[in-house]
Amino acid sequence: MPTPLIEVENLYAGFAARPTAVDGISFTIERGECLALVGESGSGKSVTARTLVGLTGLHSRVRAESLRFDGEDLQGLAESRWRRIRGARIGFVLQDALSSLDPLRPVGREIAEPLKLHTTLTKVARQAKVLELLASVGVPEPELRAGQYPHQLSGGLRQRALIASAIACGPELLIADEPTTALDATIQAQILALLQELKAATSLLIVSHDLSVVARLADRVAVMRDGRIVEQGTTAQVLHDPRHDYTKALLAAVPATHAKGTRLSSAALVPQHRLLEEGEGILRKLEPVAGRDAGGGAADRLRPADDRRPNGGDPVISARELVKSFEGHDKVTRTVVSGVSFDLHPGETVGIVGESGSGKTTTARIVLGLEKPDSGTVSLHGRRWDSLRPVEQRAERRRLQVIYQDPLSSFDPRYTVERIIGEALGVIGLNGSARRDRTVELLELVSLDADYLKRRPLELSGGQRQRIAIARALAPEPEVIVCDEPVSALDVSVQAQILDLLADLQERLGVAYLFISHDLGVIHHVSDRVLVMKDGEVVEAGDVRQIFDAPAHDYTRALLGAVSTLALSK
Amino acid sequence: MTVLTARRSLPALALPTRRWRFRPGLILGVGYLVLLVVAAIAPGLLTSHDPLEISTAGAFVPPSGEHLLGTDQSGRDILARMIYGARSSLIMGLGATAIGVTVGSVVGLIAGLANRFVEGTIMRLIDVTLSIPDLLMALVVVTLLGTGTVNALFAVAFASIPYYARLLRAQAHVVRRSTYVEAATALGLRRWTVIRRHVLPNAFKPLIGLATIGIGNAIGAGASLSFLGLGTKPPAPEWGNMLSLGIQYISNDWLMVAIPGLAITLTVLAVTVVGRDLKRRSEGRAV
Amino acid sequence: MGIWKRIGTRLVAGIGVLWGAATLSFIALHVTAGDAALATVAGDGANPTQAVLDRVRTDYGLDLPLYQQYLNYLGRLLTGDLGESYQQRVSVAKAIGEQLGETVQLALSAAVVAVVLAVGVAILTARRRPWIRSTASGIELVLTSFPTFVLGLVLLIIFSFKAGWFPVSGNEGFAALVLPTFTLALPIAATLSQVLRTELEEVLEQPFILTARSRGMREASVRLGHALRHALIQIVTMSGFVIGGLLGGAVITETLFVRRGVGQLMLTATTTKDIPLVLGVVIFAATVYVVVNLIVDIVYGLIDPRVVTS
Amino acid sequence: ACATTDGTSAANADSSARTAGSALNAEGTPADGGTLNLSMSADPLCLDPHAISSDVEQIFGRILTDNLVYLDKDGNPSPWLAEKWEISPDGKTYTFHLRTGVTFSDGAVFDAQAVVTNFEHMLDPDTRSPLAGPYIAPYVDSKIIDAQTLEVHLQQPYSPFLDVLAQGWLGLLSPKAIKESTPAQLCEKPVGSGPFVLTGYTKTQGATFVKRQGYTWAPPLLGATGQPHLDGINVSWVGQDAVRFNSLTSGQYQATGYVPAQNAAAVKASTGLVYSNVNRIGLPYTIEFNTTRAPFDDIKVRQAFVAAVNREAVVKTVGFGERQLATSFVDRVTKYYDPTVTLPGFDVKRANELLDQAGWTAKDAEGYRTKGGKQLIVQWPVGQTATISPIFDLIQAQVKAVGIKVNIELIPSAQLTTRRYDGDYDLSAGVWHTNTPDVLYIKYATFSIPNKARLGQNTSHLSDPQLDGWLDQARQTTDKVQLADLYGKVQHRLAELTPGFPVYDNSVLWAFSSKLHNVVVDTSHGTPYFAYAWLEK
Ligand SMILES: Nc1ncnc2c1ncn2[C@@H]1O[C@H](COP(=O)(O)OP(=O)(O)OP(=O)(O)O)[C@@H](O)[C@H]1O
Ligand SMILES: Nc1ncnc2c1ncn2[C@@H]1O[C@H](COP(=O)(O)OP(=O)(O)OP(=O)(O)O)[C@@H](O)[C@H]1O
Ligand SMILES: [Mg+2]
Ligand SMILES: [Mg+2]
Ligand code: NI
Repeated sequence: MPTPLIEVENLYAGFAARPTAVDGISFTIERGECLALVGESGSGKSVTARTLVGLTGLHSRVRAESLRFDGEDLQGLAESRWRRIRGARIGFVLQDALSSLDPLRPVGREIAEPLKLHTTLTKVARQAKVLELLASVGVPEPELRAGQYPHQLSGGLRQRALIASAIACGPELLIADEPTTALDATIQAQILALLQELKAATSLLIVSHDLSVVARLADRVAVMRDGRIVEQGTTAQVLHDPRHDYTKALLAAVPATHAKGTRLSSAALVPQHRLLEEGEGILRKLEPVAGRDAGGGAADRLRPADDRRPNGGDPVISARELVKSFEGHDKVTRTVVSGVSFDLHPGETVGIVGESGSGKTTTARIVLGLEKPDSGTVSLHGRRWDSLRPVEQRAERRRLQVIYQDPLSSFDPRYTVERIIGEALGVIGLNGSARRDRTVELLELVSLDADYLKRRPLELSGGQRQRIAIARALAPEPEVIVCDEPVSALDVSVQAQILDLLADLQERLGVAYLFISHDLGVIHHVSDRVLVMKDGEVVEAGDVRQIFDAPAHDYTRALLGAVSTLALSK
Repeated sequence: MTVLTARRSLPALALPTRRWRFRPGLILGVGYLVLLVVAAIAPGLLTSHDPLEISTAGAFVPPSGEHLLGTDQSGRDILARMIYGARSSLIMGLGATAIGVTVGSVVGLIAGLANRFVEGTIMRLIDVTLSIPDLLMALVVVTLLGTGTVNALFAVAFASIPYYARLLRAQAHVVRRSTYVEAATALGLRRWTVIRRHVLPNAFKPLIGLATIGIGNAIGAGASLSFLGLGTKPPAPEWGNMLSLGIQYISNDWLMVAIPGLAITLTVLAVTVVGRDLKRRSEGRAV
Repeated sequence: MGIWKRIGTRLVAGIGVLWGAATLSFIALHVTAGDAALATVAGDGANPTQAVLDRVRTDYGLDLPLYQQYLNYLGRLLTGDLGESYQQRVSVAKAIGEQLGETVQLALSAAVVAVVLAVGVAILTARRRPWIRSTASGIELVLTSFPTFVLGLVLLIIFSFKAGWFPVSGNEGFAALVLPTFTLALPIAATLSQVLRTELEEVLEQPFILTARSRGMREASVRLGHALRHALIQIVTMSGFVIGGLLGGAVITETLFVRRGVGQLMLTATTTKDIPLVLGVVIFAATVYVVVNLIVDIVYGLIDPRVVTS
Repeated sequence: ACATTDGTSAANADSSARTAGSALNAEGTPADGGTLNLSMSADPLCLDPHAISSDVEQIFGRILTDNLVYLDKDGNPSPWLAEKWEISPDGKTYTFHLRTGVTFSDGAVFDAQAVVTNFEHMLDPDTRSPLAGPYIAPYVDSKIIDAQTLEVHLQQPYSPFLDVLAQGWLGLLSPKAIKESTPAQLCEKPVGSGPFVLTGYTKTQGATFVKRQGYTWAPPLLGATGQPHLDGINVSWVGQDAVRFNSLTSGQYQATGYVPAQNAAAVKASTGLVYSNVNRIGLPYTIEFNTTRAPFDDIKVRQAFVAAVNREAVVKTVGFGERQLATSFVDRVTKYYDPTVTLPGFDVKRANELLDQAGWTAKDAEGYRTKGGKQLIVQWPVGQTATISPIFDLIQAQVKAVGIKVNIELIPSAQLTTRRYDGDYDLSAGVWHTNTPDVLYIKYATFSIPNKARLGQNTSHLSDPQLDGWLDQARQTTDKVQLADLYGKVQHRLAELTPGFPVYDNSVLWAFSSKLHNVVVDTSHGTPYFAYAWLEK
């Protein structure tokens, strides 16, 4: 029996701040095989991948009973030996693909670097090889692209350039850490096709939280949680006949397979999640404080929403013919949003999908009054809102809240959770102990507790931050929440909690959502109606089922066609 | 350095123990600064000598029980002069930095928050002041106001204003465009509330680190002014002054250079060590 | 196209800065006490006749109303005439020109040494073991905080008085340049390397560095080939500070090492109220400032393609 | 070959060299060749001796130029380029008989016309002469009798005329150079007839001189003929005292001027160095009162101030044993110095009494005296410099004991000059070195009080008819007995009037390598004269 290409036994890896990032795992990768590591965010997938190239970093410690590449012990390997393996025999594609290319160098030089290091090719030969590689990963116009800088390339192109540089020397193993996050569906599909092609010649280690990607590529799957491998087996077995509770919960949490109104998260995923059990009790506390004038409509919104009727009644927000253009650095004016119109009714979710740069965020910002449209109008309850003076706008702002795509940057880094939420509560005039009590209630509402009051944003995990952002958006008791990619950075388990929470709130409070995402599964799950945007225009709009089942526009069809769902791999 | 067997503990529990890690540097720094402050406020507590009193023992008396660090060229007790000089030096370091930082940041913030015209005007003015050599600025200030600790302080402060102003403007720009400021606006807070709560404190943040270095620089700059004859008025004791005078007598008594030199360096080190610690704390980082 | 336009606006702004600097200094010099004509001929130890004093006053137009003097000065400035030094009695251009060589030599060598040292130290110590970093940053702190003249004196005592490796003073030869260069360069290098290290440490955390390592690049190449360029952006950004430090430090270095140079010139010119000479130095310094900023702008674009093209 | 002027020679000239005129380190057989590296404290920024007042000119003058007369050991004029002279009985006409065969280094011939050109250049306002011109202020015109004979007419009798002609600032320049250059050009390239020729001058850095081929007209008193021994002299300006001192010990220079007193002991202790400390003719280092405004318009306050100052202690502290306590208003090496003058001594009790008498009886919270609610405070503006003398602190501290507050103001030199001429100060300090007792006229005659129409050096603003009479008379006579009497009376009267108080006799401290031999100390200003100095190989 030939030795496996990678042999890992009882691997431990850790950092000062996190001593057991990887907590005794074992796996092997055979030649020509593709192993996928899946699991919770922070479970140690990337660290595991990095131990294989000896790049866990300055303050890390790695120990294993066995850590072998092609029979060679990687532990205590001399730097010079390592250098002969890295790049030459193991190609590595980092998780943060978009920032994994040196921004100050043309991509061509980056791709040529491993060639320069590991081959004796002349400069001319290297140049030729670079173009060949770019072509082979499906980059159009390789000559042009090789001379461009990363910031001049789209995310998909960057990702491909990175893969090109990783496979430049024809490695025996390619490690690709989350090769498709942050890419929209069409580009994601292209990358997956590329990897599938590579599989023929190279062994693969794929790290991903996207199970549909795994389903398409992997021969075997290892499920990680908390630094351990909880389950390992063939792809078919793990995805279709999971043994471990966590795997089961993970699979259940994939939103695309669920229609709106079904729950995604389960107790196994979120042991501390109390919303499901106690949700009603907590929500009841959200009744308006007696005697306080919460402004028009507040009492209405807070009644249990049994008579809520999406698409009925007057829209809270109506946007008409929004147009916005920006002047770029090159002094060329680009129209980013052009003729966008839609209505958003109480208790309704309107999803916006579309490729990167299609104007989704800009539309949202116009709606929020953070950006002035060049033309077009936004009305709040039928009243023009965009043309109000800032002072007048301020009075209405609390009705419209926003969850930023990147919650961390939307928090004042000096503020504690208590102050962040407290500030939002201050807007509706809540002070003193009342404010504090309500803060705790809100935290509980997003399944956190008073322990978190004194934490600063940096001391929270990604999911926790996201939930604080939601709690802040809820605090002023808004009628509309604009959610800009609220779950893009999260693994399915955390994502599930958030989506469920949003659904609950809508159910009970009648909040309307403008929900932006490039994840069609998520959009499918949350939306009542969907807008598809491309190049600043709404190319298609309609009921979620209608869009997903019978897309009318070519672009929508392309988008949907590119989606790889678990179902597809069955 | 990592113990792999340790189980993950909650950060909230782990923090306090790390925050109070024993750090001799910090303790020494704080101790030194406390001593300085005492010297500045009540120098009489630390020495019984008069810094201006000409000793009967004469000039350049080597260290002895009577004069712990010896006497200077005029027969004055060096230790007493060091202790009494702490006040001017601290005033120079803290005062110049305080003025520089305050004026600089007000100007910088106005530039950073105002419209383009105001900003452009302020920035060109700052360019003008930056383009004039610091020393000339100092000379002009000293010529206008005369020499003396306070005037030298103004000279040093004045020269530092444009640097702080530029920093603050850049910082205000960054903060103003930051998502959290926008988020605060989106909450419906007043413009001034947003500026007060979020823009100002965050724009000031990098200043803590810079200002601690600035204090050292200011003491050094004050000493340099003394070296060029523009510093403190005699006979008032001031470290920079003592240093530049000491150089003349370096072959007679090297302590006259070494002592004030050491004091300045230690002050800067202490301020920096403490300042860095403060900065870390203000950022809420585990120390 | 963009870059030319930017240079154009920068130049216009630069001329504005020059005018502002000249005007501000003109006012400052005139409001400060002291009679320039007296200072010119009747300083310590001089016993000139009244005729001499009167001649100087009329020769230099010091008897005219201030606004007239200002307009005359601006008028001459427009024709490129900086006037005549009161003390030296030669054209200001010549007086500065005579001193310029040494200052430029010193400033350039100090700038080179400062940058090389800063880059070297930062590259060697960034993201290394804690004791290496704290030793380096401790030394840097001491250097930044030490008054230049003390540093210079310490260097003099050690390397010149005691060891005798370098001449104590003078302008001649390479050896005479070593100590002043280091005196001037060390504090700047220390500040730069602090900034650089922080920057480098940030860059070395970047995913693209990890990627470079994953290609089998040696550590030195990673630092030199990838990280350094990013750090250079910082140096370029800090050039204003560096220039200021060089000019300011030059005065003291020149005084201490008895080198001729613009710094010395300015110091004496200011205390003796040699107004045209001071203004000449100001205009010179302001020009350097403007030009350096302009170059920085261009270099910035060269180092960081994102600036120009994005 | 040449011999030393004088029998007295000393390897370590400390004691003997307190008087001028001797040659230092004179033993050994002179050797030709070598370049002397000399370090000096400051660049005068102009080398035309007529256009500057810088002290260092006294040395450059002797390197670059020759004078009409040379002062002998006793300070009497002796021949140099003027072989002999006659003075008319009314003291207003001087007839000079000039030496033949003297040429300037640019080839111009030294003759009567050359001297006239020089005088006119000194007096030309365009030269901006701060010393040379003013020293010959009574000059009216000249009559050239023949190429070698010149008759000079003065406005009024001026007995110091010959003395001042011996000063370095009045060294003679090539008439050709004077005619052909602008004042600025002459500053950069003065041409003289002296033992060395200027070959390079880099402002603020240094100057180089090479020996004048065929130079044979040194003062006969030097007793030497023939060319200088040194090939040349390189002068560097090294402003920092500590640096200058150390570069001497490290051997970078073979001679340095203006050795700080605090380094004298180290120089003396060093076997490789020769030390010279020579007193200067003129006003000692003197602290003067502004006698025209309160509080020093009251002589009692002036006397009290003097009594409150312990001059011995001050001199000891600032002089490091290298300075002599001044005993009169002229330095003890000055002609007609009167040793019988006694300056009041240190007497705190008397100081207090005097102040009480003057009405400054009350004391404020700080312990300073007051009168009519006004504090007894005096302003002392001082030039900004890094090397500020401890003398200010010391005196400030001493008079504080009797309740006088001294406010030392450090101000830039431009401001200091202006305030000096405006009379805006209570105390001022300084020296005035020249080579004649006429310094007393410059410092204390009513004529010398600066006013709107005339600059002057009477900084105490003392105006005393009796003094004026004696000083005028002294200018009119060349009779030694009469002069001694007049200057003696002046010195006694000054001690009485107390326009200020002399602190220490001004002296020039020099140090050379012991390899540098036969450095003559010039009587005129106590400075070294390198015409026949030589370097041991
Ligand atoms: N350099 C480091 N220093 C300290 N802790 C680290 C470091 N790198 C990773 N960790 C921690 O190790 C744990 C595992 O991280 P890892 O990057 O492997 O997670 P992951 O499974 O890849 O998660 P994700 O899906 O979010 O990428 C995390 O808790 C992380 O915070
Ligand atoms: N302030 C601005 N100045 C100039 N251009 C802008 C500005 N804001 C957005 N743009 C440009 O407008 C276009 C649309 O941006 P927008 O953020 O709305 O896209 P998006 O659909 O949200 O994309 P993504 O999915 O990447 O978030 C982009 O090309 C962007 O570069
Ligand atoms: Mg990862
Ligand atoms: Mg967006
Ligand atoms: Ni003089």
